[in-house]
Amino acid sequence: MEEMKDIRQDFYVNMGPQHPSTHGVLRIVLRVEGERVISSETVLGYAHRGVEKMAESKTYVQMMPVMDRFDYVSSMLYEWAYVGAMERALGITPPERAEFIRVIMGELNRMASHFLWVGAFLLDLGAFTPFLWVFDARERILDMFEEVTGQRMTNNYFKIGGVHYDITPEFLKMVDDFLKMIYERMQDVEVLIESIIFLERVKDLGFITKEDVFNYGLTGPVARGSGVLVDTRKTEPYSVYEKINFEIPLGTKGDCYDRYRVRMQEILQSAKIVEQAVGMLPEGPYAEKAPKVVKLPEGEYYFAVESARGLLGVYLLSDGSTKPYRFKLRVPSFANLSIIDKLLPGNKISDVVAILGSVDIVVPEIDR
Amino acid sequence: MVKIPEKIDVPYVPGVKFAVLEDVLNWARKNSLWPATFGLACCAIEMMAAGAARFDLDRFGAGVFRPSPRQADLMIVAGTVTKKMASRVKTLYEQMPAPKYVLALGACAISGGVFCKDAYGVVKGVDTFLPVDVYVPGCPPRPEALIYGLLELQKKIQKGK
Amino acid sequence: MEFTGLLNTFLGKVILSVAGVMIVFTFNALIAVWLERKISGHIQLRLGPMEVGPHGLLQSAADGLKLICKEIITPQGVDKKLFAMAPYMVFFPSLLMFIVIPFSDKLQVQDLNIGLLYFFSISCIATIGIFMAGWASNNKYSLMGAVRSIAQSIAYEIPIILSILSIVILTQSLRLSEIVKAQSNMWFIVPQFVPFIIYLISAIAELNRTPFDIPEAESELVAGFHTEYSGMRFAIFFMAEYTNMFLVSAMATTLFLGGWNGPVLPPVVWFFIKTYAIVFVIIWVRWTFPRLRPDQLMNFCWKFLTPLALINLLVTTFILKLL
Amino acid sequence: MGVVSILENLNLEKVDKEYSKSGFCHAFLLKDKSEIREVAKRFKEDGYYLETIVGYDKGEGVRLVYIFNRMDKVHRTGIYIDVAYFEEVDTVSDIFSSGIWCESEVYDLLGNTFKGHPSLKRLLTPEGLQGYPLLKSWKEED
Repeated sequence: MEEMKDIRQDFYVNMGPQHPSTHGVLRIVLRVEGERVISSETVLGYAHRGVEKMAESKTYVQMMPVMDRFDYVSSMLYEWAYVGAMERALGITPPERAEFIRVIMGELNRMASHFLWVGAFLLDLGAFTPFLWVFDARERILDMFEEVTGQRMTNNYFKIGGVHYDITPEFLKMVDDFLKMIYERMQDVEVLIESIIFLERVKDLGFITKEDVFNYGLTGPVARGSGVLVDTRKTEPYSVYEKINFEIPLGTKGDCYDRYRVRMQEILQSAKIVEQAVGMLPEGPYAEKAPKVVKLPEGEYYFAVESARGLLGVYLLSDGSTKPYRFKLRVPSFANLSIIDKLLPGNKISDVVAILGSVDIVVPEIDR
Repeated sequence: MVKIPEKIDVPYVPGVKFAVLEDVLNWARKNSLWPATFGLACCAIEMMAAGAARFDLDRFGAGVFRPSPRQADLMIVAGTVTKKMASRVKTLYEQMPAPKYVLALGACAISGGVFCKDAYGVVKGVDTFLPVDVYVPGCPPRPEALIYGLLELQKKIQKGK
Repeated sequence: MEFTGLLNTFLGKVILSVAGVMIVFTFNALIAVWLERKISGHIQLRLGPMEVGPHGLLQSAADGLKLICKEIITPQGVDKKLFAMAPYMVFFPSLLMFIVIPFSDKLQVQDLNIGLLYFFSISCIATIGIFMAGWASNNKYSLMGAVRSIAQSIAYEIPIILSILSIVILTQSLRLSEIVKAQSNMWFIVPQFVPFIIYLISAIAELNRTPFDIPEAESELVAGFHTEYSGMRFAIFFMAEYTNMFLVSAMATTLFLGGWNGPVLPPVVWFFIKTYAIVFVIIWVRWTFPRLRPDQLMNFCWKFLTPLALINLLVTTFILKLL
Repeated sequence: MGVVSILENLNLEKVDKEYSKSGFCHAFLLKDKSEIREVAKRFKEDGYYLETIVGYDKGEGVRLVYIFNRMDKVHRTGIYIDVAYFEEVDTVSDIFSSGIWCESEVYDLLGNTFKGHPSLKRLLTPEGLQGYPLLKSWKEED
């Protein structure tokens, strides 16, 4: 009897470019058997704007506002990387006060990004209320940004040699109120989030081993969730991070719950950093005299910063003119997402959503 | 032959609102615009902020974000429409049932925004392939701007688009 | 006078009861939707509908009217007859269930002697409607939503029946008015608290509401079994869900909270107060918990709820034998 | 320093880089392109990870910059290799899995194919885009 051909067709499910829980326009084609995922293939490019080609026909200063539009949730950290690369090339060191202002703004931006992540993560698991509770805390941070930089999200606040405007006393008062409020607000949010259903849905899911971290070049909370201590603020201290003491929260098992716990503790760590930075804020100028026409001397310049998602590097190659010869971004989400095709097979469809949420990606940052 | 007057002038009686059926239907359409969750880039975060606690879209009945385009009647194009995504946006628009409206949120949706000059992957404005009703400028526009755009759309619907 | 004569003729009773059911049904559809959006708003630190009427009262009217005049799309590759019939298959059972609900001692459409059995057997038909919707709309997400809803509804039928069985043992009858009369001095929630909890949990599961809303899980299956439905067809699914919510809490009041027994106020008012208290609890649960995974949901039902209901049944009969 | 000891008896030409000026601790120009896999293996054994691959059009060919780095302390090392346009390069994706997407991106934007790459495809650019955008000769046609 000739061998029965396997007539079962493969059932492809398209978590398509428009899907409530892909955090933007990412498409994952899942080969599915019933509820279980057999294999998955990620399709990128739906938010590809071709900015690296655009950068080659724009001057250094014209590219400044575009830097906020990659990872719009932690936009000031992107500005920091770009400005840091140019300051390294021109040999300009910003004054002490500007450095502390940058640390305050960067850490507030990291908290805002983690707030948005926690809300979106719970939204993927089906709970709507934590999203709005956490967004309320994020709105307070956006008010502070608006107070100083004039813009809520894409603030274009850093410049070569410092920052555009000085911190106002009103801003410092807002920061103090926020820091007083944030600690018990995090307790409320945790009590609301950590219900038994959440723990069941998130524990022992999407394991990332230490070996994977090195193999896939993962950085940020995704790597720290597996216990690998990688944080550009410690390994490659830039600006005034040596003067501030803070620890790096580490996970143990590397499952979705550890990544969640790492990010929640990072919010409290960033609050501690902001507290110390506001305490140590010196008087003095907030910006260095920067050249009108920015011409980087010939050569390669690279500056890495710890963005909310991992190591963010800006690579500038200049041929001495006012326009970069080559501009490249080393994006943390690009590396962090590459492990998805290894994590997803074997899980159920509702787990796919949880794992993708725990890896915390921003799609326009990946597609550039 | 009785000459039918051009415009039926309805005597104003306080308290009693003469509602031609169309007005009632427009009032209903205006007050329950269900947006499709359709975030592309930065403006999606401001749309979420508009739907969140502080600038609540639900006050105007527009807070029910329907995931499937079949049940939505307002498409807020929030973010950069890239060439690879343009065909998908068009299919989504076609999947929405009639009386549907499009609100172009942000400079990228209106004219390609920051990327309009040299970025090869960006479609310069969503109105090149979609009929847009309301343009909300800004990069990203504030949640209040989105709500103002929504109110303008409601006025437009009330007048009968 | 011929007016009262008309009342006790058969035709008069039919017309009156149909009118009564229609009034309660539309009143509930408007109020429950408004209630859900306002309660979810206030739970989430925001206001909910405010602009449409005073405090958004006309909001659900606007939604309903808009949905009526939206274009009804029948996608191309769809099984036309099933696709059109599915929403009505889900909607009519909830209307039929109104017959046995004892709003007060006099206000009951038909006091069947097998009222309880009738109620729960009719409530299973909705699941067939959901499966028809999922299968007919030729869409991967809908199919998965439909398959999940079948598994969930069948699983949660068992604990719901077992939990009300202990009530039937106490009252020795399936007639709802007798069950309510038996609770005049002590509500059944006191001796039967565990079945009340089991009933509430499996009722939420029957309604496909969070934390058991895996058939139309927004974040996974786009919109589950009603992804392809638009306009009035989707509105019928929407109304069926809120009517079922009212009916399930009405049955909970009748069985556990002593129906229309209450000290001062007229019985009907007591009935509605208790029902909408349980509706509030169901809405409250929806906006606090995340969603369960399908296999966890099944384990929870088969390995925890059903054994617990059986044990309770055993304990009740044992105590009854002792007394 | 560890790096120099790892890469001995490979014909590399050291490019002097000063960290505070350029962000690179070390940089080497690899003359023999086929040795890139050997370099990647040695870096992998010593606990480095492949941060990224930068490719740019040098005018008469394409230069690929493989950036390796450590996770505990910064040791950013750039390995340059010069290849002709559309030339085939040995892949490192079976050594560093992060290479799979980095190399697909280089292929997508610059046109260089990679021998032994599991799934070489155009990653980011829209379907039907002719040519390779990051080459200087490429012009946006519409």
